[in-house]
Amino acid sequence: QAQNKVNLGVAIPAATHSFAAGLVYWANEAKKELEKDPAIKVTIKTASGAPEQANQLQDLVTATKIDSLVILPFESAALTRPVQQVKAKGVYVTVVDRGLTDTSAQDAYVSGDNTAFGKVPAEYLAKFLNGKGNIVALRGIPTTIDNERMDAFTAVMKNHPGIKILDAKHGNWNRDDAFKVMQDFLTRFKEIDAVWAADDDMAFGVLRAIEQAKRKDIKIVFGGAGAKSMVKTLMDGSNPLIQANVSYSPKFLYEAIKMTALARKKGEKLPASTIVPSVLITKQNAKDFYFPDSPF
Amino acid sequence: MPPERTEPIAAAPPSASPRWRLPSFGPLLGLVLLCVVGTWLNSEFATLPNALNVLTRTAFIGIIAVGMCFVIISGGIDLSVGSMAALIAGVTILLMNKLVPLGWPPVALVVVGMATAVLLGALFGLAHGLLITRGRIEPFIVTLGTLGIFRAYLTYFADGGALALDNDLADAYGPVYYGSLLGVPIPVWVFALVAIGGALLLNRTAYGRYVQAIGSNEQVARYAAVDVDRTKVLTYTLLGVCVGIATLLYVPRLGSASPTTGLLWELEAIAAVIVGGTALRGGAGSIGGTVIGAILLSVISNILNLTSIISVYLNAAVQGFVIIAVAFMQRRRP
Amino acid sequence: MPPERTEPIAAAPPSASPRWRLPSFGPLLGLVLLCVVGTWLNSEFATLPNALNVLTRTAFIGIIAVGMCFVIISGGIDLSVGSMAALIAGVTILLMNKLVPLGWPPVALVVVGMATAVLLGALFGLAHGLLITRGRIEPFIVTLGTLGIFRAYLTYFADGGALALDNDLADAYGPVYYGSLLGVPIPVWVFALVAIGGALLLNRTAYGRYVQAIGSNEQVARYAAVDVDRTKVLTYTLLGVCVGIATLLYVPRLGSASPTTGLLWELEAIAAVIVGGTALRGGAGSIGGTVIGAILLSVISNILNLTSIISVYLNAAVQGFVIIAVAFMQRRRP
Amino acid sequence: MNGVRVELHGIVKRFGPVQVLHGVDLAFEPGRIVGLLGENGAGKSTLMKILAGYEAPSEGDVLVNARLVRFDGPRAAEAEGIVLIHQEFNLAEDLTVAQNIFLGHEKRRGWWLDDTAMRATARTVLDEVGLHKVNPDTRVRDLIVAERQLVEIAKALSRHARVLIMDEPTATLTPSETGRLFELMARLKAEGVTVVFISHKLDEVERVTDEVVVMRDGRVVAREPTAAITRAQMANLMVGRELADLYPPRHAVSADAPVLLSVQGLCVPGWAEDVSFEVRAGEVFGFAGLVGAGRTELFEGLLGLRERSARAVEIDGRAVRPRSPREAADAGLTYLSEDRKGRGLHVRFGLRENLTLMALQRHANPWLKPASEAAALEQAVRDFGIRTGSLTVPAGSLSGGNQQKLALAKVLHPGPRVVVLDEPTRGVDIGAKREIYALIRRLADEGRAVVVISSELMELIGLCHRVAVMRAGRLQATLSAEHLNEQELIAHATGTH
Ligand SMILES: Nc1ncnc2c1ncn2[C@@H]1O[C@H](COP(=O)(O)OP(=O)(O)OP(=O)(O)O)[C@@H](O)[C@H]1O
Ligand SMILES: Nc1ncnc2c1ncn2[C@@H]1O[C@H](COP(=O)(O)OP(=O)(O)OP(=O)(O)O)[C@@H](O)[C@H]1O
Ligand SMILES: O[C@@H]1[C@@H](O)[C@H](O)OC[C@H]1O
Ligand SMILES: [Mg+2]
Ligand SMILES: [Mg+2]
Repeated sequence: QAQNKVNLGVAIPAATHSFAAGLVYWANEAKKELEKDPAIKVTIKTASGAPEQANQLQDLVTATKIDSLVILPFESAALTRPVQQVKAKGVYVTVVDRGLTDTSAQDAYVSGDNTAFGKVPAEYLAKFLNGKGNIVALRGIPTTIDNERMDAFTAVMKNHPGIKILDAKHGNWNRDDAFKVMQDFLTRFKEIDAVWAADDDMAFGVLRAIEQAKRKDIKIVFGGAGAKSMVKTLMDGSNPLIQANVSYSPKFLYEAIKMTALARKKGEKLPASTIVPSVLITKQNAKDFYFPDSPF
Repeated sequence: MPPERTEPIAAAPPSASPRWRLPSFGPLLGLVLLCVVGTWLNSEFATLPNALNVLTRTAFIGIIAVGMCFVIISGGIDLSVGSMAALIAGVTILLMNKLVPLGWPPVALVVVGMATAVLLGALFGLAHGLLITRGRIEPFIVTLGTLGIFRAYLTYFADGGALALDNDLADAYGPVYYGSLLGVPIPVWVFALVAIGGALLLNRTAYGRYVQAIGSNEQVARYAAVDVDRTKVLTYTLLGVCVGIATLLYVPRLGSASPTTGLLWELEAIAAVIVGGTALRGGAGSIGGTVIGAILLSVISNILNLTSIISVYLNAAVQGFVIIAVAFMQRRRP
Repeated sequence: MPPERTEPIAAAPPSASPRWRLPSFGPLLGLVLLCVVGTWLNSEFATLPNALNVLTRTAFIGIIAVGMCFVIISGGIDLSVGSMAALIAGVTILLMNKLVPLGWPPVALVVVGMATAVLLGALFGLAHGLLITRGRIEPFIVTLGTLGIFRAYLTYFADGGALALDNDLADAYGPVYYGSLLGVPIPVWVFALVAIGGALLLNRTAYGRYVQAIGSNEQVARYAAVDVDRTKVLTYTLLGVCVGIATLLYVPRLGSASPTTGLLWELEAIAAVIVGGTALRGGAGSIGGTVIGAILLSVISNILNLTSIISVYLNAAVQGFVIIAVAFMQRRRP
Repeated sequence: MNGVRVELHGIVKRFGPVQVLHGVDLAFEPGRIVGLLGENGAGKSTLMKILAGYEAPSEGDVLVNARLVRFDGPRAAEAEGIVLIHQEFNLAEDLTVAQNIFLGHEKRRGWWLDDTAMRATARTVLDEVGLHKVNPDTRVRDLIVAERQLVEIAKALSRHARVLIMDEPTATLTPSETGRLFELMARLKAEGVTVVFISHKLDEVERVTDEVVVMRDGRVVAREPTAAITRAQMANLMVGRELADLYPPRHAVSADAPVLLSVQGLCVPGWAEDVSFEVRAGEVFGFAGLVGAGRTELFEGLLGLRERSARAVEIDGRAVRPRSPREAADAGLTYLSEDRKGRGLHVRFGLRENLTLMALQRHANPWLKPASEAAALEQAVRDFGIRTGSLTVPAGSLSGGNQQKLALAKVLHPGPRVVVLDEPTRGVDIGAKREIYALIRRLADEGRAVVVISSELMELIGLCHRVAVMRAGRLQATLSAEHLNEQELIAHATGTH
């Protein structure tokens, strides 16, 4: 079988919070492993904005002369054209997580499941509360994925008229912002049964705010994405408020890079779409989602 | 010419005594109005716990803003404070965690950590001051540079993720943020002390006088044998110390530091100073105004969190409108 | 008057005439050094395609920086340009998408969109100018306020997500960013035109002289019968137009606008101006320096993209060090 | 108190390629008042800045009591008792009067500033210079020019100088303030202080000094006991040739000359009340008054720079209501401010940029024509006798008097029909003064209306067809040429008529 040389570029958002740090970590893991093979070269670029990522794509093509690209677009719509340009130059493109608005610009798509990211906690909480209770929600940075998650969450809750979403505000996937928002939720609502913090970083801030206010009405805090420390808490059962989580591991990037590199080396194609499901994490399966070396 | 004819020179138009100048009217009025609106929108707003929450979370920015007020009055600027806070938090956490195996009592480690925070702040501020005076580089550029440098190093140390404080340490350190004295949270006390200290320093010491003189007219200050370079270095160092103090209060809150820690604090701190009535061009300003400015900015987002009358997407717009409106109330005379 | 009293005027020393001041030496030297390093690190750096790539992507910030240069020289500041660009992009996209059902040829829609972008920019700039002059509010506060307002409204229009340009329109609009003329990409042409126009305006028109006069000493300018308010309003409007032009080039590139569009562009644009040797306090400055400053900032990240010798976490640190180093080379004389 | 003897030996000063002092030797004995005279740009201020530690000499030595000293700044000179009162003010505008007086010399009690003591001392020195009603807590920003000058003097007094250098302290003062200052100088002299007095007002020099030193082109050309020399001789020594009559002959204004400026019932709240006057083409109209009479503010109000109201204002026959100097200039009126540094010139700009700023359109088509601007500058340098080493220096590096000439050239550049000159000869040497008088006369003869606000009564008397006297914001009297004399003017100005 033909053994091609592979010059692969990886373009991902910069490590501005834990999840993104996980991406960087997994990308470097994949690079380490793949580059044991002298025929494979991996170049990783991180961007702190859509235009910067578009610039990096140009530079990867023009100067680094990549033949394959794995990209987690900073933003779906904004990167669609730049990726199209890359593909037009004959580069094989795998898109991860945030799909392009025009799928013809990609060769393969490996994704997390943002709908499940909102649906799984909604269903869990509905069941946990027996269809009755008050929930407050903390959303991420205003983005398409945040919208997908929120929509999935509220869609489930429509079926549970006894559950009331008191309010949902943006905690921006940030511990500090989540802390403040939660403090004010606690001031404002005297009866809260459950909190959905759509990211574990935010769940962290929420827990601190609850602790400080010494509030006993809240029975559960549901985070998201399966951050290392939260999975650990779950495993140890060390915080009664943390009972479940939903997986959304940055490790899918690692899979995507490896799959792409190996397939390219063999001259094969990837399946057009691979979905890495988001599943419920509980004390039972927690250890499968625990990666102590990753920053996430 | 007959000197006995001299008319006494008429007094200049009544001018407010600047020595203990009250925080100017505009921001105070703005704050009061805002509080009225807040109470009207949600009765929980006017409760003591909420007030203490707001004051406590204002403490970080407020303390930094006090230091920033000096820098701005001296005619300078510091864009790096948010990144500096993040790096100080990160290094402090790393260090404390590293010292755990020594088996010292946690409280001792916490004290070491707190001292480190202040020391680091002072060192970073000193570096700014020296680059600006000896290096003769614009403050804007120096601190734009270190803005990137500080945050990059934190990200590097944290491997892009979060640096979390060891659990036992976090427990020992917690009271510094969560504890109270006479019913008032520790950060509020510290904020008050820093503000009072700042006001005394600015208005009652030669150093404070020199800061104002330099900002008003550097050449005049130089001619008056004010040691301009030394005063500036001190001013940036002082701001660094304020950042250190803010950080040592911040660390116990979440017990962690990440690349998003302190993001945009520089803008908030500068905004607090300017909303508080200090002019960006320097020369004069008030610590009282700065404190009110900082509180005012927190209160806006507190009110937004306590209500849902407006799309969450528009929060920033409301803040923008309020800031402009407050500034309009205290606008300069023609 | 008796001319015989006049002393002969000594031959003018090699003059520091500010009219056609060359971009000062520091940034230029910095840029050249950086290019040498770049070539040495990666031979692809010094190729024409790479150079054109860099210039093309500098165009947005560069064009905004030209407008910003006027505002800073006049003694003002505009923090809102990034948010303004985002909102303009969003509204333009919304409008163009809305017009699709009319069945006009895509090119016509694109022209409408481009005109809208410039017009909106001018309107926003005008609003800033009026708030600052008539409203007598500090530019820092006005534009800090609109920074929040613009971005909030974009987020609102985009429902928190992204606004994407209709596909057919995107195809029709694409050439504005991706097309070339005589081998040079359109955005580079536009950038060059804006820069040349800006330089002429600043150095060769009465308006440009007034801008410098106001920044140097507003009071003196007012007494010298300069229409200070009008000039300022014009200056902010001009910056708005520059933002509009930058945006109309930006839209075809990424074909979308979202709450993160244009984030921190204000800092980049101001940095380009200041790195280019214009003082933040106003009064004098150079468009040439600004252009070099903008290119220099892009080149740093280009070089970082072309090499992997440094942890990605430290990119921002490298940028910080380079900025400070460049500033050091052109530091003020004591 | 024991005095000090200071000596300057072979002082040379160069600014880049331009040499402005050529080996000056000079000694000052304690307990004497020495007048330092010289044309604008002769090097007086530069020499004194060297003596007081503000500038370092390029060559030469400074000796105090026969001891060689090297000042690394004004503070070092102050330690030797040498204090300079600047020609251009040296005050931080955001600070208060008391804060400025003690800047760098704060009184302390332990760590803290002793503001009470400083305010009290400030009060005393302010009283000494006659600023009885100025509160030490007033910000300098809120003071008028003459008050700032007096604060500068008060500040110097508080330093207990043994050598006190006054660089044109009376340029903005009216006769009564000047008289008080002279009493003060006499007292200091009696205490053994050396006073160096720089002034272009030769009558004052004659009145107050013991001897005069005359400089020309960076050299000392004469030193004489004041009693041994006449004013005319002083002038001749400065200029290097005979000076004819100071004031050009007055031509009568014809009764049917059009009224170019008509002001009816102008009020500037807090400053001027119900002021009405008319100025005809060809007329020079003066404004006299004490410091604080409101003359400056009256015209700032007229220009729209202050809140004001008026029944009617006509410029060049058209009813106008200027809201800014721009609109006034469009209507044909320009104004020269008394505050050269704060309102008159862009000190960091070049001479050319300053000169053409008020009439830039004339040099644009629409592009600015540098050649045309340069030609205008050469013309102005010739017409106004601006002395400068080079045409490309920033305006701030001109000597004080030459800055004044540039400022004057600037407001006349647009060719206004009506021109208001506030202290037009402030800091200008006697030779140049004569030329400015001739210029004012020529402007009038060309059919313009000229308003001159001046603290120098002789100037108003010598120059004007009519003089209006203001007191406490009101027009007290308007005297025509035949009734003009000092006693009359002072009587109206002080309200003792
Ligand atoms: N910083 C400077 N740079 C260049 N030239 C200077 C500078 N300062 C003074 N000069 C020049 O030195 C000469 C002497 O100036 P100086 O101010 O001493 O004159 P002066 O005798 O005080 O005049 P005036 O009566 O107008 O105040 C002038 O030609 C002036 O332009
Ligand atoms: N009617 C008034 N009542 C009280 N104070 C007055 C009045 N008019 C003027 N003043 C005082 O006089 C000062 C204003 O002086 P102004 O500049 O108007 O005087 P001027 O006539 O222009 O004098 P000059 O130009 O000679 O300094 C202010 O300090 C002001 O407080
Ligand atoms: O950064 C985001 C992460 O925090 C969230 O949980 O999932 C999506 C990511 O892009
Ligand atoms: Mg002088
Ligand atoms: Mg006056």
